Amino acid sequence: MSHLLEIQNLQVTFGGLDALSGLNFHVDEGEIVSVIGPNGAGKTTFFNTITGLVEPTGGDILFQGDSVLGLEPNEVTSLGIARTFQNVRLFPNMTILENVMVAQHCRTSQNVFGALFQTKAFKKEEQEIRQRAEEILGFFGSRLVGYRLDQAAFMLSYANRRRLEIARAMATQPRLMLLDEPVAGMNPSETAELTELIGRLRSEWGFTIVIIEHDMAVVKNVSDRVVVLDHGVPIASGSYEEVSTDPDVIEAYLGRPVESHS
Amino acid sequence: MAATVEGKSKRRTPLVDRFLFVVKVLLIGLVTIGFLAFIAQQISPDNWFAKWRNPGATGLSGDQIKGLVISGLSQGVFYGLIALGYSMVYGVLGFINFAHGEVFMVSAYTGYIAANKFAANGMWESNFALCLLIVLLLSVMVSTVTAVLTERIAYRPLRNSPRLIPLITSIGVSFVLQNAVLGIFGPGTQGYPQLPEWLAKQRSILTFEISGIKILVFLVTIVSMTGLWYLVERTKTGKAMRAVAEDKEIASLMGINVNRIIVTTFAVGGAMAGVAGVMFGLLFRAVNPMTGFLPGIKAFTAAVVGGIGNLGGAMSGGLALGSAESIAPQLILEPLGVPGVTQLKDAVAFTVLVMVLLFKPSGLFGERLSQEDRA
Amino acid sequence: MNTEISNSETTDPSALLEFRQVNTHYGAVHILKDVDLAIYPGELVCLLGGNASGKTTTLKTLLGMVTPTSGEVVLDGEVVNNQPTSYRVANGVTMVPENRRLFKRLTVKENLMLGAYLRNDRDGINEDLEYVYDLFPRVKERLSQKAGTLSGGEQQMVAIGRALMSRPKVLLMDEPSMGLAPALVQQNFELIEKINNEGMAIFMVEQNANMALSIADRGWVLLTGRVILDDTAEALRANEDLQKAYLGGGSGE
Amino acid sequence: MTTLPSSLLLDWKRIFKWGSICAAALLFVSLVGMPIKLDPKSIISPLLSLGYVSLLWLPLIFGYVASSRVVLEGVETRKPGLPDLLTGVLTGTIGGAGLTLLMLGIENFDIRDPLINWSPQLLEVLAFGARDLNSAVWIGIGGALGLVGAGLHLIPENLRRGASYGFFTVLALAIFEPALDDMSEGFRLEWLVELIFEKRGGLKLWPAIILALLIGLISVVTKGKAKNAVAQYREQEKSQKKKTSVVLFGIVAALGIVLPIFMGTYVNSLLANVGIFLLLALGLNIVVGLAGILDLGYVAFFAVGAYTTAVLTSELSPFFAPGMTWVLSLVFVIILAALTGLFIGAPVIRMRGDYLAIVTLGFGEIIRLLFLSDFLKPYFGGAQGILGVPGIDLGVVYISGTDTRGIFYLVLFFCAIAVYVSWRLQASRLGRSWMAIREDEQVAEAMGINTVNSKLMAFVVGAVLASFAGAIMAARVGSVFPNSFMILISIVILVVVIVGGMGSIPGVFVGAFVLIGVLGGPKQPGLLQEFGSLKLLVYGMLLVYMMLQKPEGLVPSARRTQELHQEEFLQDAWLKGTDDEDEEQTVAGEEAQI
Repeated sequence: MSHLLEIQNLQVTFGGLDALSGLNFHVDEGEIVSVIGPNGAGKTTFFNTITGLVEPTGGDILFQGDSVLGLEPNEVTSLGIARTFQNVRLFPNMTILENVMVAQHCRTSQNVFGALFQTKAFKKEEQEIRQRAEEILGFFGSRLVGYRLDQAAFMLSYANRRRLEIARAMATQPRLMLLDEPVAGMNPSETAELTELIGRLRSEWGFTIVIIEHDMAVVKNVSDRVVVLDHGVPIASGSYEEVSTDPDVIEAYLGRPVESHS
Repeated sequence: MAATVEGKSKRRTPLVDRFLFVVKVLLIGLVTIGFLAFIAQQISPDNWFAKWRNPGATGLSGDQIKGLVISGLSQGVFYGLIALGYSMVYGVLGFINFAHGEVFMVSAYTGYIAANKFAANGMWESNFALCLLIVLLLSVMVSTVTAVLTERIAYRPLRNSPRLIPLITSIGVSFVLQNAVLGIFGPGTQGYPQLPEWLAKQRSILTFEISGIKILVFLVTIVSMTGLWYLVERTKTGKAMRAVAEDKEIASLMGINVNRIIVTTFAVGGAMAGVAGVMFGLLFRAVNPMTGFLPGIKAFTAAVVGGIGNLGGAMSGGLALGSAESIAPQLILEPLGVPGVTQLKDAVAFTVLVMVLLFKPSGLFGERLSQEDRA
Repeated sequence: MNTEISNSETTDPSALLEFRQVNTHYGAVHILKDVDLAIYPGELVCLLGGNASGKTTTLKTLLGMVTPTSGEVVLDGEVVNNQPTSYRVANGVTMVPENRRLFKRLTVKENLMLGAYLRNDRDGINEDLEYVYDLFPRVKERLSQKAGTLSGGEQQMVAIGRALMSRPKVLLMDEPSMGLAPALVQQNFELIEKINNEGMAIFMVEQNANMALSIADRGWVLLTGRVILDDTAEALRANEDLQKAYLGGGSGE
Repeated sequence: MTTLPSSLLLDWKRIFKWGSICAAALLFVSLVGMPIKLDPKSIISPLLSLGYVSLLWLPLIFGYVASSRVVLEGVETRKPGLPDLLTGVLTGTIGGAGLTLLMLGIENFDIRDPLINWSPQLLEVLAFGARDLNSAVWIGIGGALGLVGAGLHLIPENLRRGASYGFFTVLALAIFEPALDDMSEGFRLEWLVELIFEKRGGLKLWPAIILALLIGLISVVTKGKAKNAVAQYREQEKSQKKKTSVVLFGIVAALGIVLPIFMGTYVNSLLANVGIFLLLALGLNIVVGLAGILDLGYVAFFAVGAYTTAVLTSELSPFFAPGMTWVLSLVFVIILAALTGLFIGAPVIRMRGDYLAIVTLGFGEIIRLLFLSDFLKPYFGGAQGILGVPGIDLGVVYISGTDTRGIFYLVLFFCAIAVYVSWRLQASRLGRSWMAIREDEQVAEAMGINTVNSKLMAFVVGAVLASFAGAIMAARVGSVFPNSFMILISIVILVVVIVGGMGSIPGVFVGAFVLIGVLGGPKQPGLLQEFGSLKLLVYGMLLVYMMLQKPEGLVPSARRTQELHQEEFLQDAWLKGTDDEDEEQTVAGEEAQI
């Protein structure tokens, strides 16, 4: 069977600089894959290219066997790829509920006509959108529901913003979810909790997940497979144990163990 | 829960893009046909192709074409000088200072008042060079102060507002300046005094017939451009400007007084518009409160054509736009059989803006401002 | 210069940078509450704290981007409450910002020279340039390159070099490990230690408490705008409460 | 007084700063010609004219501003006292001195050449019509007004409110005099109008004083209950709020339908003008307020609507004159407007907000220039335009262009449609996608929203609404000219939307009635006809002032307020304890170490 996502010889150049040079990568249905690598190794560019925000200069991206090259970001999303952003980009002035409702845009279809004449189908769809949004928010426990539903997103704490961003990605009903540093800036207990949630995203909701992360604890806990990028090419790939002992990876990314230093 | 979306055609061009493609093809087609018809006309006015859309075509003489180029370029110089201000403010603050055209108008008005006072004393004729220098200095001063004051009053409090708010404010400022001048000096068109003979008369340079005042305009422009280039590229202030343009917070961490640099930017832009204002007055010898509006918008077009944030680009954009606006009606529209082409000069300028943004949104000479840079 | 570890109990007037009972407000919200801090020559001290504990406000107050509502900010014996950032930079304090924040479209050399923006002593500037080149030979190779094209590690060197160009007495480091790859975090801390060994006083705000305390001399812990712990790094590392609450990661704002 | 008590030390720098700004403002107002042009409009006859109001309010306001002090949380503020009064007096004095100097200047120098208002006429106004008035009197007036301004800080809050209510009542009555005069006939209340107003215009002195006192007293007695009611309304639950809104809307609608019957042609023609601009503003509100697209060429759709109607209905249309009825032509108006919306929208839709603004402005101009040009003259009549546009035959009634009441009802009907459309769309999938695009377009796209389609839809809806206004306009005026569609109109509509409150439907109503009703449209006179060419200056100043002081508008939408005042909202939440602090760390993150 073909891979859920397959990337062949992907190249991206910015003003003469190679951000990605000949990247090959794949994810299978139901996997959790971590992508790690030094700053500037092209990890976020990699996500941006998959989701159509950046046009690659060469190579191909196949999702469920079909190329997604040249598609607008919204088309990529409606095919079933959702993402979060490294620097949390919510719709800050929309309420928490609205943030999740609006993300169902590509799974719904009512337009001006329905809204103006308040057709049955329109009302039914609105109801469904709302229900689904509440269901998704309920996944994060009591933090994002209740009176918070109608609170603007900018009122949320840092950790809750990250959670809401994941909820919003879930609302697009993807098959593949791309998480860009989901625990950055979180404290240890929040990190531990989110790590567990990521596992449940797969087991309960059936998402396939690709994560970019610097926190090795998270990488170690959630991933089936780890891919290390450096200068736009994978330098190692395999289980966490294999990768973390790879001398190239230690050299380029992990550095010497911290303890030996002090 | 994971949705399955299958059987959908995945490679499709959005309708909008197809429409835009048609528009682009049409535009290019029109321009090409018009231009070819023009060439046909030039070869022989009796050519069927030339007569196809415009039976009365006569073609243009070489001198006529040269004249169009010169008048286009001299118009373009103003767009370029004003565009510098747009470009600099956009580079540093990231918003379009819609009121910048009005700064130009204010300078032209100051020039008119001062020049007429001199003319009333007879000094304008007897001691033209000195008068001109004083008029120029005075006007540049007034326009600089206007630019700086608008920054202080209207834009500084909005430093951290959403992007469109300063733009809307600047529309208001533009309205205020226009109507204040109208209220204070009256609505009529005011005339500059006569130029001395030696400046008004036509001269021949490299077979181009060009009036002395136009030569003066070009010279003054070259001098001011050189000064500006030196300021931005070679001085510490210029380096600070570029730093502020990129990251205000970090610039202030370097000890740069960000407010002062922004004021300097407005002042320099205002001074450039000031130079343009006086030159405009001398060349066209008429100003009214609306003088700044169209040149202002066209100068913005020029800034976009040249790639906003790029100073050399702003000047080249101005020259390009001026020439296009002067030449295109005769060269492309007339052969297509459009009557009264000179009326469509302004429409041509706006069409150029739309075309540039359609074909090359970063401008002809623009450095690409990536999303990260602006975020 | 010597790397002398001062005891936190001293009220030595030789402090380079000092907070005396500083309070700040953000609108109606009280952020810093009676904060006392002091940094002495040659020290490497760190400020730890959880989310919204006031770490960033502390830095902004030090640099004059936030004015305290009461209390004194003392720089080298002089009260600078009402002095702008530029004055403070000229008088010996500067910051290496979180995420480096270089001027990406300017060259490396221009970035370094902007660090010396307030200085006019040409010889001194050249001297300091040489010093930075000595510290980071790789920077010297890339002088005419646009800063945005450097690798993460090189950018970090330029950021530190740029800060050094103002010839500071105290160097502030804002979250030097935030969002960085492990190897880069390590490089960063090595650089900090190296500069500190050259005699530079360093004040570091960090969420990675373990890492920070491993190289610091002293540390403070902020909780909702109040300093709740103030001790030597060693003692802090041994503190059980702290172990429980903060060590092993921490959190940003 | 050997030692000055420290409380008497004045902040001279501040006094000088505000004083000179006040003087500059007075000079500006004088030289722009406000006192002269507005003098004919009498407020209290014969004491006070609008011309004098334009001067007198300045020292008062500056006295008030100069003597107000910043209240800092946690820092004790001194009670306002003598030093503040002195500050006010001195500020006003400096301001007044500016006018004194101006009078001396006009007497002794003649620089009328560039400054058209540097005239004996101005001098006469400044000297209150008296020939030999000492110019120093303005110093006194300035000082006195400054004192009053500063004194406002001293009197209790409710008295201050009372005074301002009284003052604004008188001002409003005077402004609405022509309208009241006109209405009185319908209500058979001529006697009341005669009782209050002088024949030559302006309130009579005693009625003015009595009314001011009455209203002032009422406001003192009610102690700002109105404000509380508004606050209460804001706090209501969603469903409750909806009910109240419906009731309020019903009342307004009923008034809108019933009142015109009692009004004369003057008020009705005024209302028809307001209505047309209101319709335009409601349309632009969808584009700018809801979708966040700053369209400066909105007038283009207005023009398309007007020209389509003119060509299809007028017998005098030069090229193609089918002579349709207005209602039938409306179908084509809708289609053509939608197509123009798509045509203009498509190329600009991917541009960044500010570029889009300028390019749409360019399109607006291109369309006007094309209508004006010789090129299209055979089709649209060039500068002469198209004449002979007939009235509107609705089958049951025929509304001619001069039947302003009928036009107003028609406009009202279309406004109702516009309100309904805005309201329904806002709470739909499309409305949410607009919101998301306004917030962060790139992310909206990454979340699966087809931003191009959503934005184009906003363009089209806005275009159709504007074209309705154009169609009505053509029938009302009976002709169309290219120069009725200047960029100016786009900008005036934008000002209406912004002053009222972007994204807020009640705000747009208030904006249209206050601005177009009182000041007038670009070419249409309002209640204050005297403003004439000065009204554009006022529009510009209002725009700048609103952006600086109240960008959310007079009647803001809740969301817009929140967008522009995030910090305050966070602080409020913090004070109320409903903010979202990160949870306290109770569990150590055992595994978080590398």
